[in-house]
Amino acid sequence: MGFLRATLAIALKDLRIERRSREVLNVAFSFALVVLLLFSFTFDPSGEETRAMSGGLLWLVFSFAGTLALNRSFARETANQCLDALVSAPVSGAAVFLGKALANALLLLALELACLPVFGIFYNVRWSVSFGWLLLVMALGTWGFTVVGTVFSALTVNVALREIMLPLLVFPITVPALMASVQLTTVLFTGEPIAAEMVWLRLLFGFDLIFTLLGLALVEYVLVG
Amino acid sequence: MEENLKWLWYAFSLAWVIHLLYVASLGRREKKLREELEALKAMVEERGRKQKAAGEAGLAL
Amino acid sequence: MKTLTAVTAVMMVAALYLAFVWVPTERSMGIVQRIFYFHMPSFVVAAVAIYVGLAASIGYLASRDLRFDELAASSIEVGLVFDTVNLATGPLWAKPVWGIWWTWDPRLTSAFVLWLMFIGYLLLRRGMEEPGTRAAASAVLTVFQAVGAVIVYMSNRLWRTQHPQPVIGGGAGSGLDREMWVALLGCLAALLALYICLLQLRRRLERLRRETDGLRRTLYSMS
Amino acid sequence: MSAQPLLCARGVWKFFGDFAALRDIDLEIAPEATLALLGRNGAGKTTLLRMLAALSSPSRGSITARGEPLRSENYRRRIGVISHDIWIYDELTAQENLDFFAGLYGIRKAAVRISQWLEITGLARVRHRPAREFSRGMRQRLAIARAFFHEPEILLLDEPFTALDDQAAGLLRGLIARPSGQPRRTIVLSTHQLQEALGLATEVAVLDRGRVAFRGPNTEDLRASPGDLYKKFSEPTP
Repeated sequence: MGFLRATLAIALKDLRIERRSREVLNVAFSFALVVLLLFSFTFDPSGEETRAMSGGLLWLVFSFAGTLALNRSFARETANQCLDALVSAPVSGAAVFLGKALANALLLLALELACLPVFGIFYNVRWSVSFGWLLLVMALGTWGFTVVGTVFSALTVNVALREIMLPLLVFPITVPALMASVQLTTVLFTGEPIAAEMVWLRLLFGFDLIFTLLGLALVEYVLVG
Repeated sequence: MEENLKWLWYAFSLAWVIHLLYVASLGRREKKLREELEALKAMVEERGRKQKAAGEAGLAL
Repeated sequence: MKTLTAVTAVMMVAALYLAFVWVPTERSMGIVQRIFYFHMPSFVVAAVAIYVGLAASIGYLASRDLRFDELAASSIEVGLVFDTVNLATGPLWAKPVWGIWWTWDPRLTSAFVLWLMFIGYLLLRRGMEEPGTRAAASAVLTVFQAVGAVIVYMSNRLWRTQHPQPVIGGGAGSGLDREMWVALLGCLAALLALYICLLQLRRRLERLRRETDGLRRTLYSMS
Repeated sequence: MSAQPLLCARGVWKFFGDFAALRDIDLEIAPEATLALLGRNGAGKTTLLRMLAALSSPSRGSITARGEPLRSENYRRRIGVISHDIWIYDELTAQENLDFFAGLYGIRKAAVRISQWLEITGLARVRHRPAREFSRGMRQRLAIARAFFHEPEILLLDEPFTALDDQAAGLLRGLIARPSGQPRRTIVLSTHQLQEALGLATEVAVLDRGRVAFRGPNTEDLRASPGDLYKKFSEPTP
């Protein structure tokens, strides 16, 4: 019980700080808009092939903007060495990790939901057709990305050039999660039946499960010197 | 046939070049570290001698 | 170390003989197919290097003994060299046979992702100063990456079965003659010996680095 | 020592790579003792205190609190720490900071206690202002409230007075001394100021290059001629 309470306390704390400072959402959303603009130059946005690429585009935007959020996650704790306060407090490192991952995932989901309508307008994509499925895919994809990103955010917290290092480490390993999300999202946008793509949903689910468990098991080694 | 031999030659020499470059970089890094190590050893020794001298002077006072 | 180097040298010469003289030329692809005899074993050695790195990383987390960290870091750096050879020679084989340098087939993509992971690992180590935290961080990273590499390969296969691509090296491992197997295994053995050689050299470097780091800290503590 | 030791370090080493920051530390700390850790910069005081604060673990040897490992949540619930950094979130208000930590420490009826401590530290008036707006002294007092409000049995203070302004330092001194009648806390504090240590501590330990160079009670003799002690850590031992 104490574990869940601590997890929740840490997640709420992170979200409250974000609500105060808006240091992630404002920047990440603006950044997402810039990326959306840049994509319009790389191909004809009105063409039929847009649909076929839409999933890929969207997830590139999400993951680029996402690394901005992940970078801040543990960096936020270094200001007055608050990370020491968390490690020294009677909560397990796993709770710290899970709380932070939860806050990051919610933040990213909010960002993604804000991006969707803009994306729909700019690229003429009907994203609301099977919104329930889309939400599920977004939640699973975002969690996979976040859970790896949060562990790596803890790994790189004291590294020089952290901002560059984090995406370099996160992107290769999250290739499967991004691939699955892209595939599923494209299918949903083009209106094809999702039943044929269940294997990707299973892969996404497995990815999330494996790395959540690995994170919970290993984060203590990262946090305690 | 002649054409193909060229590619084999490229690939083979590239493999060797990569390995040789790596060994060279190992050698270079090791040399640098050894130099640094010698310098540090000398400095630690000198610092130790100074402190010892200072300690003895302090006792004499 | 000396005998190890000598044995490796002899094995390398034997492997060269096997791959370039002894084994008959493959009929459909011609002489260029001989690239295969050091292209493929390079990848196998890189894979071995990762799993040695993984085992050493787990060893470090269990024991907090920096000698494991030494082994992990060395093995992964040497693995990067072999993976680089594998990645560099691939296109030089693909070009004359299939007319293209590169294709995003699952094996190539995975090898490339793996290469990026190696690079990430080494850059992370470079960015960290304190040996203990560096060892812990890179050990955890290795576990994540080793698991990740397997999933990357699986998902790539899934992706490419849905998006047909020109097949590269599809029959490479399947239809080998007995002589080809002998040459392949001979080359693999030689490259494994080379791996062990390089690993020893790299570990010596890491030990030296540790000694230097320790001495520097001693010096700072004296001032 | 008559009482069963509260904290017990046995053969503790801490390595940073090949460099030993702590060498074979044996240390027992009795309940209700105030131990001053003395030593020059780099002697290992902070390293030892960080270990006692469960922030790092020994490379060799063990530290236990009544037989329990220091990473146990039970032990961590009983310690209060003041380090070089204040461990406060600048974006949160004074109240929110303490609320957050109360959540982590699983304190019931936290509101009353938090109000008490905001009063004690003189921050009640600004409890709903973010810590970012506070002066240095106010931030330090908030750090004191954060370290004390869960009523820790063990206090770990790393150079507590060096960074504090007069008001905060006075407050902390009062809290350490504690009026008679109340149960005393166990305190480990590091300092490089001898007089200050002798004024507060019941026990003194001198660290020199990671070793315990001197360990003993803070007696009249020691206070009468602190020069001997001073020599132990201000001058290099060959």
